[in-house]
Amino acid sequence: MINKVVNTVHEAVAGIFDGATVMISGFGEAGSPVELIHALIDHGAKDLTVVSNNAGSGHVGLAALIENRQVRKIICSFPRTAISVVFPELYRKGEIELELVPQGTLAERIRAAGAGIPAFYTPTSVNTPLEKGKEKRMFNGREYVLENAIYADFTLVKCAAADRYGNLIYNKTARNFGPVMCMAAKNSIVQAKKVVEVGDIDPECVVTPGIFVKRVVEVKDPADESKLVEQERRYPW
Amino acid sequence: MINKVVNTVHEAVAGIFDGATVMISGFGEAGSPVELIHALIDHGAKDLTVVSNNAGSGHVGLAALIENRQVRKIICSFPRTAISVVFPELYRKGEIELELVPQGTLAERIRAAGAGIPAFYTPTSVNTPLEKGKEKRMFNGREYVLENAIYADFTLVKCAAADRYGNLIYNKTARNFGPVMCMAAKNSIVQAKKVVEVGDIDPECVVTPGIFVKRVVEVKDPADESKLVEQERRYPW
Amino acid sequence: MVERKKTEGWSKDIIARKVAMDIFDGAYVNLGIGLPELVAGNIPEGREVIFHTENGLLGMGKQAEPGKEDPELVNAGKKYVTAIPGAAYFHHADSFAMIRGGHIDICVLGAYQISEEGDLANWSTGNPADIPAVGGAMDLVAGVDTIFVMTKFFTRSGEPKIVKECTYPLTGKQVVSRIYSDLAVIDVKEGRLVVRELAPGITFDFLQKSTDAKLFSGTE
Amino acid sequence: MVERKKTEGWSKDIIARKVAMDIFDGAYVNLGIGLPELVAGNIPEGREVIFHTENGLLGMGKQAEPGKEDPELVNAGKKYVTAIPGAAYFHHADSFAMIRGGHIDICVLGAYQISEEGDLANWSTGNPADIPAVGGAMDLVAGVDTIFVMTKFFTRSGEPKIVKECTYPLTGKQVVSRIYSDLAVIDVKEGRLVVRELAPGITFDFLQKSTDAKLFSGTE
Repeated sequence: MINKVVNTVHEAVAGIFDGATVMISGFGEAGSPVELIHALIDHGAKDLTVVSNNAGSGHVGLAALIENRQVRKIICSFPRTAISVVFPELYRKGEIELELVPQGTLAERIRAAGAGIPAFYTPTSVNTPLEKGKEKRMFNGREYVLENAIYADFTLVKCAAADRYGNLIYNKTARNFGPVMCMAAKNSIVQAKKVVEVGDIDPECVVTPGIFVKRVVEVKDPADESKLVEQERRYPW
Repeated sequence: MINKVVNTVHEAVAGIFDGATVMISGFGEAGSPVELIHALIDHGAKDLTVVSNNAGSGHVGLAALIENRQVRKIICSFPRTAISVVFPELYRKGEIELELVPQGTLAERIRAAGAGIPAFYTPTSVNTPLEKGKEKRMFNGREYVLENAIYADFTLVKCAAADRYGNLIYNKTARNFGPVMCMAAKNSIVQAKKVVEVGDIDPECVVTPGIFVKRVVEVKDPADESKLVEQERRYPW
Repeated sequence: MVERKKTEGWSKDIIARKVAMDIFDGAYVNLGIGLPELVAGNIPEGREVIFHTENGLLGMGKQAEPGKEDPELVNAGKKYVTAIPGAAYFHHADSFAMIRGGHIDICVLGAYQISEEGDLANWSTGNPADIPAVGGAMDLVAGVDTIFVMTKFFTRSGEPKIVKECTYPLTGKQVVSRIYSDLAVIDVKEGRLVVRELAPGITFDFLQKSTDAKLFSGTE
Repeated sequence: MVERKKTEGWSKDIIARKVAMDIFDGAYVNLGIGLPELVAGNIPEGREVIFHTENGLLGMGKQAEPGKEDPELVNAGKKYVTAIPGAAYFHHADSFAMIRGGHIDICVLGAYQISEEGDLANWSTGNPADIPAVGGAMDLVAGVDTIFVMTKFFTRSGEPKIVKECTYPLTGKQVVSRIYSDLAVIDVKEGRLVVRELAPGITFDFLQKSTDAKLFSGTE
């Protein structure tokens, strides 16, 4: 029988190894799998390359993972936020590596990995400093740069509901990078607000089909990252 | 006010010009917009390049469009079916051009056009006769071919329900090429079994957001292509 | 640098209204973070405009009312928003397919600098001490045909934002269609800056003296 | 060509059962058109296998009962099927992302020819009079790690399908993992054909004499 549901966030993140590439869903706090990230902090894997749109806020979630010195490099589009303190500090000290990628290119490179496309051409970043080092090429009279797929060993994702097959639905704009990150990683690990019976999710409305998911754990009342930041919480607490 | 709904299939296909590239959704009869195709036959635009997975059955729908000599070239993955008679005949006489594309490459080339990706690399067709004329390149020790996006002037699509914004949902495996074809065409023309009120489609379950759709027409009782073929119907009737 | 009178020029709301007036009925529009967000509230009655936010929503509505914020319903600026009836949610790759694929009609962005030829710099000051962050800006200028810039004419320190050549790192080359500032509305037409409208009390000469970029009068 | 006894060899259902026995619990499996379709009905009890059909369905169920056919619910062979609880529908680009991206565990295909090195030809006879049609076959062999072939050992005209070099146009090079035929189950291991199991009454010598491909015995 297929049952991807595990009982604890710690079981869910088991096996994440030192040096792994880990994708983390979320656009700011929306869709950020805070409980899975905290489990990864407890787990302790280090030297990670993290792929995520942002670089975390305050001292919880992704910011805490960085603060705990588990992240060697981050690939993201927007590491700067008003309440981002951990990443800027380490970055200025040269203690964390940054690969800055335009947001749409980031999403497409992740999708490409999941779709078996090793590389594609895009107009984004042409004639800007971010085209540096990229191969350029004309198609139909316009210039494009070549971008490579970003593959991952693990993905940590937050969603609204999941079944034991790993079929997922999301909530509003918390969907963001979740679906493509699940595609791109060998092992997608999902925290769901609700685990439902097989058949409860309308087959027409499944956003991430189970084939892209390895493990599911129910986290009924996930923390609001912004509230934790407001309360100046720090993980580990 | 945004209202993409028109009253007749003939209004829907108005403006399709001679020489246009027209994508037609469907996998066999599932999702094939028979009424829109028949309207295009009445309309009469010729010299068309048609992009569709198959090449039609019997003497209705896409087969009838071909039989009516409106199609100069077809880009598809599987033109051969048990009940396909029109295309084979014209093809053997050299009166219609065929570009044969592996099914997944076809889908991805169509999506690429819609996503602003002019070209991408894929492993499909490497070391086969279909790699002929394509640029090859190694990534991570494996060989890939370069494939270009397929753009279209028009797309004819069948769906289950649409609202006046052009948001679409589909029915089961009739979804197939519809969503990517709507993305790839400048003008996507949709026949919906039902036109519903704005707000009736759950925003979490919209498959084709209205931004990809130009015109919608309600066709309440679309024909089953297979029944028409069984009955040996011919269009125009 | 000529001295400028602080009281002159249009208010933010007037600029927003001018931008909004140029957005056609039925347009799909993406609004950048900051000033451009004001455009949404200024669409003329009778026009229906669909707002896209690149984090996965078509049909963005008003900002959420206090107490009704949903941390999972935000815009690109991470502000709590709402969705209109007829909205659609989608993932990031689909969202940027809309942008890169040319499906968005108009994008309104802020700017650090705009050059004579319509080059835009709005993502990095080039200061090595600043954390570089690009977000979706480069995708938007590469993918959307009509790029409106909405900005103050001068920076806080009094430098003009319209310049002969951008000194800040570019977001895109020759991408801006029109600049809506507090002092003037300026078109970028065939690589020339054409002043379309001046705010009350602002003269063409004043504007020209404020920037090293060559300006043309719209009535010339 | 040696003469073969028509009565020898496994039935289609026995072959299907052998394939099914090699599909692990929890596998995602794509079945080609024709013989491979029989595999679905032969999955051993207690195993849960999810069938993918490339026209946009994960969780394909049994064929539709007569009278309950839905023309909008078909498999890749355009046969009327059903969907299991927990199924998901998606569009063609997403469906082939599953295939090309390496997410399908096992694909069972038919064959015209299989070479010594595991090359597969199953889409074109190369006859100019035939209408060429490729469908999803090339995507499947390029994207799925484990390709099982399920086929009769001989063609109707008595030619062996296992050959030294394919004379038909290739679907993919070095892609086949294992061949399930009516006469034998043969592994493709490091570019060699290793006979794993022989049908009752079939000898290794008979098999070797039937093909110009070099065969190895699994017990050698």
